[in-house]
Amino acid sequence: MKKTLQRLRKRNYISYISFWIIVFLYFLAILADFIAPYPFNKQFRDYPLCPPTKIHFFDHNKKFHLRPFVYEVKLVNPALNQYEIVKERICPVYFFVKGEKKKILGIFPSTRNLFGTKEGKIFLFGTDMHGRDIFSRILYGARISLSIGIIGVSISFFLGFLIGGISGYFGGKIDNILMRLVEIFMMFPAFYLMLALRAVFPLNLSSFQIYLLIVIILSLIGWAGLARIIRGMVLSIKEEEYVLAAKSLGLSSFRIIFKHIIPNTFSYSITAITLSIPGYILGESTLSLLGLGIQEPYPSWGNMLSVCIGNLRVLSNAPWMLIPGLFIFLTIICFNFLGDGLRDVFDPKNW
Amino acid sequence: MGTLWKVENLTKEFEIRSEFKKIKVTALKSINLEIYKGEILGLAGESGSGKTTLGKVIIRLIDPDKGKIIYRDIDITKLPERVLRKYRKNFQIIFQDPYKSLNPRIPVGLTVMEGITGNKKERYEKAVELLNLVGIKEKRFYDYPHQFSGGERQRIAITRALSTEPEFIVCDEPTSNLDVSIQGQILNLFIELKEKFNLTYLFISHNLKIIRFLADRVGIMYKGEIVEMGKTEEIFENPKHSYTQKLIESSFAF
Amino acid sequence: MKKLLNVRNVVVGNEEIKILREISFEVNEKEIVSIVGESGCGKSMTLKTIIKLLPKNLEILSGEIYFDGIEIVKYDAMEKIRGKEIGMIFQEPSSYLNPLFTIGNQVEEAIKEKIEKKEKKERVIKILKEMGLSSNVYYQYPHQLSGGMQQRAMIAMSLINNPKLLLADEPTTALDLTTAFGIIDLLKNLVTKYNLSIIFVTHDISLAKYISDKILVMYAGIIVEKGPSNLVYTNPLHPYTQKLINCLPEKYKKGERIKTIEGQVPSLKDLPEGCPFSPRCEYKKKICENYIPGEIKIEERNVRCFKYGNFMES
Amino acid sequence: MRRYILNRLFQFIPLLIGMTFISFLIIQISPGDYFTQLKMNPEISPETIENMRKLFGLDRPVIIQYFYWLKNIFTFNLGESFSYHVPVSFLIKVRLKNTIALSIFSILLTWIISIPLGIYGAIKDKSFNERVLSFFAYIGISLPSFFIAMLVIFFISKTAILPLGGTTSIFYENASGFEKFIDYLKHLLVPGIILTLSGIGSLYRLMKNNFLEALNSPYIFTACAKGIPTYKIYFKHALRNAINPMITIFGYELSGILSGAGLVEIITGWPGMGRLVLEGVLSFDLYLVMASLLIGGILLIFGNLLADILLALVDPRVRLR
Repeated sequence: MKKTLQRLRKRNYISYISFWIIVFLYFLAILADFIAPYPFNKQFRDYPLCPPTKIHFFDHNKKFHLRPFVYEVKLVNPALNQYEIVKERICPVYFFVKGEKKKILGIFPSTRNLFGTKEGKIFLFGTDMHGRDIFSRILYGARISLSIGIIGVSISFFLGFLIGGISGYFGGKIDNILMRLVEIFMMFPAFYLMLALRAVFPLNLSSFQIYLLIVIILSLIGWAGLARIIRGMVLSIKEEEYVLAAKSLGLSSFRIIFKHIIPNTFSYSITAITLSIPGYILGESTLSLLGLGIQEPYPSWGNMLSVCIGNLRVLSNAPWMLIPGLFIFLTIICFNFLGDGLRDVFDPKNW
Repeated sequence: MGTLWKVENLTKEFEIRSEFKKIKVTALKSINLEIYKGEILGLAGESGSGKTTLGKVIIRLIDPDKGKIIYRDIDITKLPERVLRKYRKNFQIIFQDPYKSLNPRIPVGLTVMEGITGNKKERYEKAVELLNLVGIKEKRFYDYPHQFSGGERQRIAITRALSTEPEFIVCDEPTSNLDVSIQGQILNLFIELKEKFNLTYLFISHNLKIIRFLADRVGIMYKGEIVEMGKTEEIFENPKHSYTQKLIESSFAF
Repeated sequence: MKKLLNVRNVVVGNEEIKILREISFEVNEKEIVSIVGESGCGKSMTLKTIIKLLPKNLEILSGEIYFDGIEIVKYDAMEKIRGKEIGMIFQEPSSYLNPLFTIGNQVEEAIKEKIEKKEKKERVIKILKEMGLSSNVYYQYPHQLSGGMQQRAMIAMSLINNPKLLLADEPTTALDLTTAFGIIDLLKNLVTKYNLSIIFVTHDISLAKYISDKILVMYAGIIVEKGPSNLVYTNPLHPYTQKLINCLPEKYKKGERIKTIEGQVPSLKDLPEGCPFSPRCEYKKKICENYIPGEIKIEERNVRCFKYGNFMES
Repeated sequence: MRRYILNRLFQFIPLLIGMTFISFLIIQISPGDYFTQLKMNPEISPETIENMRKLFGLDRPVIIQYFYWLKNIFTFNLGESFSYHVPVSFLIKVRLKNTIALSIFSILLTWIISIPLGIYGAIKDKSFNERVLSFFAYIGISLPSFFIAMLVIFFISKTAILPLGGTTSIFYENASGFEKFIDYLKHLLVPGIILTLSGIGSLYRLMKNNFLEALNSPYIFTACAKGIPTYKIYFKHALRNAINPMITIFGYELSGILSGAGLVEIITGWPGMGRLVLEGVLSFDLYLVMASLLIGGILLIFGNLLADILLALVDPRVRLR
């Protein structure tokens, strides 16, 4: 792991940075309770569609404040969602400020937040129509969007490895049948298949059920491609002369599979996994975006964007509503960079 | 000299699948062959003559369609892999391309150790000893295959084959990817090892000059059949089959 | 005999490595010259230098190449010479032929003169026949031909403009013995029929002796010995040539040990400072480790070795 | 050649059967059959329901039901939509046309743009311009298509240069044929551009890599050694060889395009199959959803077949063996 990172750093600095950005995003998601200044469902009825709060060091008298502060804002025109700052109300930003009661990681009870204000409100990315803090919702949404990527890919990879491995190692009729099955799954446009599978289940499910459902749907769609890749890999490695040589040394099939075949698929599969995670993140966002996935009030990056569909007024008056999309983009581009970098690094030719 | 291997009526067909149809290619057409203990049997022929397939089928890296393979009076044709594994240590193979025949992710020393039995220390010492024998120093024990030159890799592949203390080795064009100056070193090594370990070789090559230099007996293969077989000097001095004549003529024209 | 090609002190490489070092040789009209050596010694690179098709990271650093009155190193209209005056054939005809076009199309395209399509076709079919192929090959695609036929088609393609020089880069190595033999004889016959000179690259010194008038032996980017084929083969002067010939298994009887060259060909990235062969040479002296020997002329031959001349004592 | 195409057709039959079976299976696993919903509708008489039950063989064992369903499908009886109360086939016919128009439009546009860019990138490999292009390609690949759609809509809403939503303007009714066509095209433009933007990146990269690979091939060296002009080397030898793998991946690309089209349709309000499926899902209109899924699959099969035929036309190694 450490060696891989060092090589990554040397050969492909962008993917090295991408790796750390991804780690940082997961870190944010895990510690969302602590880092987010507000709970994801806390509605500030007086602040609908409030623009991002600016953080200042100088007040309007050009006086420098060592502790950064924000101004309190006031809704002046509810029809057009126009806000005005109240110049007199300077609200300093504090670290480890007291907030609502919650359990960090679901275990440690705490009332402290990483940062916040004692008076006034701090909305780093603005608020949505219900006056909920988008920054906090993005952090909580990251839990869903990012975890589905990992869990979904693990399940499909397990299926893909099993089916692709069996298909490649045994060959013949089994291979033929399994590969036809894979082709059938690949012959449906993924978007249609995703919606069709979703259609089987009722629309109103509990949020946990929906989460599971999304994972299952995405894995059902994703396994086929991975199975095909792994089958091809096993098929070619099986014929490699070093595998034949190991066989003629009289090694057991177990040893041949686990010492000679699987390690040689690792690098390739890690790359394939990395490059397919964006697909799962996109799948979840798409379903949630269309209102078929994670339901309000629970946030996911996808459903936070759903107000933007067909709602030109929101789009043009409150462009900060698009920020969750930027996070999806950032995550995907990092995974893409990382995948490309890993492909480079794992190639024995480049050692 | 006793008979080590006896092959009867060996036949193998391959299926090549194309978009339209399955094409059957006959790689081996009822081959009969005996290999005596302690000899070097040369197998010559052009590409596609089935010589490599024959080498692999004899030690059952590929299963034949028809025929019998008898090793020291044991019919191993139908033995399940589980049982065959006991015997596998007795016969080894060395491949043509030393760049493909070593696992790129395993240090060469460990590759050699895989074939040796005993406790860890014994295995290590034996591997070092064998590597020394072919001229690979102990300090390179944990190096990966890509850090070695072609000639060195072929030496390592030979060491791996020797590690199980075999009595028979199939050498499948072991020098044809090597430079002339390295080829000489490897051929010498084969001769030395044969004397030292009492080995029997099936030496497959398209290069008749090497076959004449090395082999006691020669089989000439053409389109899946052995068209002529006999003592090396006899074949080269007095080839009977027209294909053998043509082959020898074009090989020794220069 | 008229000189066709004259290569003078050519150095090829980049800041890091030198692939060819001070290469000098001549090719006369209607002559076959062989370049012999092991992999990575610069044989193919010499051909690519003459036709000026070096890989992007390499360039001709110094030296001159005169071809038929033109100085090629400074000449910048190579398209006029390539295919017209100098033809080239390769080791693996299957990958050097474009799989998507018919043989006819590919040969025809090489014709430089502006003539009518029908005339072009006739000319192509004529030359295909001269190479021992049927006229049907005109309509066929590369994958429908055997290796030997592909190589004949390649030769037809390179000779369609009646060039003066043919560069042959191991044209028989990938072929079967019996097929290769046919190609070699074809090439030998072409010399008189087409007034052609050939530079024939091979790793097989016996083949070189068989086909060529002159042999150049290369080692690590240097021509260590050059001279008439028979002399070089029967009485080699350079220690490397001697040992190379001594390596051949056909020189030995059964049961003998081959006298090998110990060690390995050095990698071009870390060449020894002096004579590149010195680490493997039994005659090595101090001077060999520090200086690269220059050419010394002995009995119609040029050798680069300190063994000759009076350097060894110093 | 004819044999090759017939063979490919023949190979698609088991695929097709498998696809119908999976579509059917999805209906089967869904809890309760859809008549449970129909029954709640007071407008439909119990007799009608009973008749439909018979028509679809729902009183028979599952496997028999499948064959009933299959038979109905081959007679283009895809069932009746319960939310629209019209045959599903009628709904699909209207929407399919729009989806195909959108897909073809964006495929053409994507290829027209990315092929020359790919060639340029390959020829100028590692230059500054190429690096900029590749950087943008990376961004294009990583931007979700719905996000691109939102950005484009945001831009359009600010400038209002193109119509948004639907296929026609208000004046459509009394416009001439040509005007109707132009109007349709105008409406097609926004979803078409969005789909193109989200597809260009990957296609550019593929084309660039293919062209680079072709340029590094031995036969290009031969062409150079023959002394033929550079433009001929690029546009005859390299281009032909670089295009072939592009045709092969066309099938996979098509899957992505249909999926992308579905989503873009929904976001931009283009009435295509994608929106139909979503409407079906939201109203639990299972037969509509499954029929759309099947049609989507069949479109893909046709796309793949087309790619196969095209490849055989341009590649003698496939055509003549």
